[in-house]
Amino acid sequence: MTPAAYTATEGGALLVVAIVLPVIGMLAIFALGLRRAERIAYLVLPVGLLVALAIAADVARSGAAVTYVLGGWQPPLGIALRADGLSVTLMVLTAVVLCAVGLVARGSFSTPPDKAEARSPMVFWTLILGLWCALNTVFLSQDLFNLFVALELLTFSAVPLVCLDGRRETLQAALRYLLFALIGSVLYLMGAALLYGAYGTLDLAGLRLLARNDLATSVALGLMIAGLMAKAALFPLHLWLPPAHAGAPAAASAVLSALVVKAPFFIILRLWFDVAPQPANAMAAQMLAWLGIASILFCSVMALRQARLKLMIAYSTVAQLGYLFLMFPLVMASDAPTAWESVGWTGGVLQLVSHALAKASMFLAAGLIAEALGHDRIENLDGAMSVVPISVAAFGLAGLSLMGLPPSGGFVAKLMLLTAATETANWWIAAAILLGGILAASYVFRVLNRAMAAPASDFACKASIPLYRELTVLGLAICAVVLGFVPLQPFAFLGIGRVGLP
Amino acid sequence: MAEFLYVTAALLLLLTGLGLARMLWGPSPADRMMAAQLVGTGGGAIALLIATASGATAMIDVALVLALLAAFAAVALSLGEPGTQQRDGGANS
Amino acid sequence: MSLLPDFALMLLILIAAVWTVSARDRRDSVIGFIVVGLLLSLAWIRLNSVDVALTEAAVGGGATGLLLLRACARLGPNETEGVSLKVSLRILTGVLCTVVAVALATIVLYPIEPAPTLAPTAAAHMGEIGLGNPVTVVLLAYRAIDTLLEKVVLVLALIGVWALTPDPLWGGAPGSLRAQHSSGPLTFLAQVLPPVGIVIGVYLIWNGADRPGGTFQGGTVLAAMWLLVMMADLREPPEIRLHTLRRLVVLGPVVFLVAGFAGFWIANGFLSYPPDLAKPIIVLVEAALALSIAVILGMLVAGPAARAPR
Amino acid sequence: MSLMADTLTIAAVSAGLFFFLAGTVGLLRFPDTLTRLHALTKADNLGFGLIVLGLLPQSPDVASGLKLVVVWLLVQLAGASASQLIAQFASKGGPSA
Amino acid sequence: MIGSTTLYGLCATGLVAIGLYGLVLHPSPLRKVIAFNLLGSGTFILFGVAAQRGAAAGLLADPVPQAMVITGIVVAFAATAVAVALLLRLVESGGSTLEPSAPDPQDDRPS
Repeated sequence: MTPAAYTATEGGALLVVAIVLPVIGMLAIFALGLRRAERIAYLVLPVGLLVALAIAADVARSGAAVTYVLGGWQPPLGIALRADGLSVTLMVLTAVVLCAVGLVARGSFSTPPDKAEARSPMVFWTLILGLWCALNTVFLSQDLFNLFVALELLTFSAVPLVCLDGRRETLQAALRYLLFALIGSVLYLMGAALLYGAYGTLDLAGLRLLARNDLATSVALGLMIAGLMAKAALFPLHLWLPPAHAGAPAAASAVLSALVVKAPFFIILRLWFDVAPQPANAMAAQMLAWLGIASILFCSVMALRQARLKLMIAYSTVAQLGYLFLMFPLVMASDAPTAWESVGWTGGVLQLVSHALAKASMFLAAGLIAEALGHDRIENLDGAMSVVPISVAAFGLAGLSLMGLPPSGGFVAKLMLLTAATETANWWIAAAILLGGILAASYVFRVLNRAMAAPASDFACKASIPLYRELTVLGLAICAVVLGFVPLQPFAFLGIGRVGLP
Repeated sequence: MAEFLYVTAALLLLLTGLGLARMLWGPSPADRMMAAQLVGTGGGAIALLIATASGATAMIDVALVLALLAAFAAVALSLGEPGTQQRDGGANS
Repeated sequence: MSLLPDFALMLLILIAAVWTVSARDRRDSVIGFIVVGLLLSLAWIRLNSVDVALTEAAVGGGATGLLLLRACARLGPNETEGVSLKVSLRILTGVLCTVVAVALATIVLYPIEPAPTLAPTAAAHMGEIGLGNPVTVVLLAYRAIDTLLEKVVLVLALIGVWALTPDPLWGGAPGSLRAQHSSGPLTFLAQVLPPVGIVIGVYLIWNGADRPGGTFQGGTVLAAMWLLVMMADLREPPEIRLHTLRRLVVLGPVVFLVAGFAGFWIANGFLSYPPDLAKPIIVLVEAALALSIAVILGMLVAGPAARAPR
Repeated sequence: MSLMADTLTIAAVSAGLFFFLAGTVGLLRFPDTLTRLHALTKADNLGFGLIVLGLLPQSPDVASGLKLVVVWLLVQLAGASASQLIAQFASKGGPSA
Repeated sequence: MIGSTTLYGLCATGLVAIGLYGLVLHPSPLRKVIAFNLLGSGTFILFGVAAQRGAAAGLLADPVPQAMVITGIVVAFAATAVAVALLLRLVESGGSTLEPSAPDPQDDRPS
């Protein structure tokens, strides 16, 4: 019953680089106490993007997963890294979003020239790099305990970003975020302990071969998924997210909303499709979908009622995350030969990617608007269009994705999910997708209406925004739109490495 | 001999357990800390007994660490104020 | 052998745990938690996991207790904090906890036979490393990436704590740890204990290669000694901008990374060691890690900067 | 030789156990904090010392025996310091309710 | 017949239940952090039980879960340190550390 061995592939060492490179940058910033912390970050960011692209190219060229066995110790004793089509997609997405955020953050997190080292730049750049290491590890690692360590890396990098400004409300939000994240981690770890007790391995491929449909496995997976739900802010465990994501500086919010909450969801995908004994429990799938529906409807309505732009966007994040959880029953009921050839799976992944791009762009745009106007009250956004037109445009383009209007990645994603829902006669899910789109349109247009209005007579611009920052934000939004031109069918690329594990 | 040492360890554990009643009764933090102190020393002794009984000398190291850090809780307790509603805000100003 | 001692230990742990959660005063709760930690280190001995017992004794009995008691001292002692009173919520939570407990208990009571294990595989490859302590081999060879990333977690936690420094104080020293009233016994203890403690810490690190012990246990002991000296006011916590401090913090991870990358040239890949050099490399990495752990743990307990840099 | 060592062990360890018993009883029965503290530390340290004394003949090698003695010394030191610190702590706030 | 390992498994179960209860219900963050540590200890003991059951090949317990527990303890300590620093800073900034919805009339504000 020993699972097949992993064989390290040609370019496997690049996977190590993808994980370790950000760590090196982080340690360098921390140890050197340089005059300008951001310089090291600007060195690491493009190199990291190139590494991600190189791995993606390798996967695309060979049509197979890239694998590396750390230290040469075969799992389950050792740990393997493995990049399949899905993980490289997310790695490239991460690198792109982080590079864009890095560019935009230059305005807010540069070390003042008169100081050797300042708090917020040093903390911001080290933690962003820490996050990157955590995300790449989440996408690559094949070991459940290693994934736990990665999740902790993610938590420890993300929480201090929330309270970077040190205000009382953000401290409170950070503390609450930390507590939710810790509950999530410990539930996840408990599940891992049960799985180890039952199978003597925490290697994903090994578990896939061994998994039985018994109590221990169900409880373990249930605990792990529940813990990850708390980290991914699925209703009703979403309470921590809006204050945390709204309180963080815009650049950090963009990363938190676009990437950080996706990591636990990615692990749920791994558990559900790669570990759980198939066919998975239909009732659990329905429950996840119902919680997703509740997220979509409840938090969209909450988003409509917010007075602050950033809080509105944060609630919209919870709503959009809800769509991701719709895919479980859709994939199960589909008659495609494998999960990753079904429309629902592709739609879900596409929703993940397009939301990441759109939401990053939206938060960054909101940050620039707030910087220019000096506040982010939706009621008083009049005149934003005249000051930061490009940012408002980016906000609108990103909004297309959230609403699911063409042309946008969100449109294609939601259309695929909708198709899958009607094909499998999940009418409630179809209705929720449509209703969610209408609600999203209402909250996006509410902002755009105010922003396009003529400025009041006493209107004053607080700060001028350099063009490159606005263009970066627009670039992200355009990426989200361009995703709308992909063909409406399952992509072979996302299935690479998923057939015939490992 | 091993049997005797195991039985002693078990009895010592029971005594330590009885001492826990002081942690529950209190009434002052000092009283509760004494119970913790007893668990520390008693636990060290139990570790030594089991180590000798089972021949696993590595367990002596556990007793070593327990003994080394036995006073820590008491030291940390003395950082605070005993009973009154006071705040140690001055420590960092 | 009779189960009575184990049963008694289990009962004591659970009683102390219930007290920890139900105590009205938060300091009483912390004392309860320290007791749980001490009892747990005995439980780990009974589970034949001496390495873990050492860790639990050093962390549960020492570091965490100190951290929490210091927090109590700074929060003010006498606030009554009962469990939240909403009855419906309590019942709901109670039901949830019971369901989880029943499920776990069922799994524990009906284990898989024979129990799956990696012990034979782990033992089979020990010769390739040349170390005698299987746990150290797992931590620094088989699953070295976990350990490496865990050290990164510690560095990030330190950054996270420092991030809470108010802006004008950035670069300064953490608040003093000393007790409000200086006391003779404390000063005496802080003069006598650290030399012994340092020897024991180094012994644990060194010993960890072949027998139970290791970097984290040794590093924690070293940190505890440093904290004791700071509490007795014999030393002030260092300023967080100091380059020496920063370099000590990253020393462990950097040495680990260098050893890892060296594996590309001298062995077959990242974090792999050539058999004849494995032991010296691992001992070197352990020494560096322990030093970093000691510094990081001490600074984590000391907290964010509270004084402007001089 | 072995018989003598075993006899010593049994005697000393039993005596140690007795002092632990006395300490626990004192901790539970004595009326106020300081007397309880006194009873506990004195009995504890004696008890610990006797147990170590009893275990010494059983230790397999010199190193382990040496470690036993070090443990005993550390417990002495910790006990003395901790009891003084707790006493100071208890008297600082007066007899607390 | 229940073995001693099973007893510790039950002990872990108890710790998990107690810790979870405190973590969900306590309004004060410090108490939540303490409860989190109990919950964590219970989880670690579950690993310890798996390790003890996996004793083989001359090893008294499976070393892999032991190593995981040591890593877990380090991480839990780091989490505790960050949480404590966060809540001390919150109190110093004059905020209540209690959950806003908590019915508890008192808060951590110094008098």
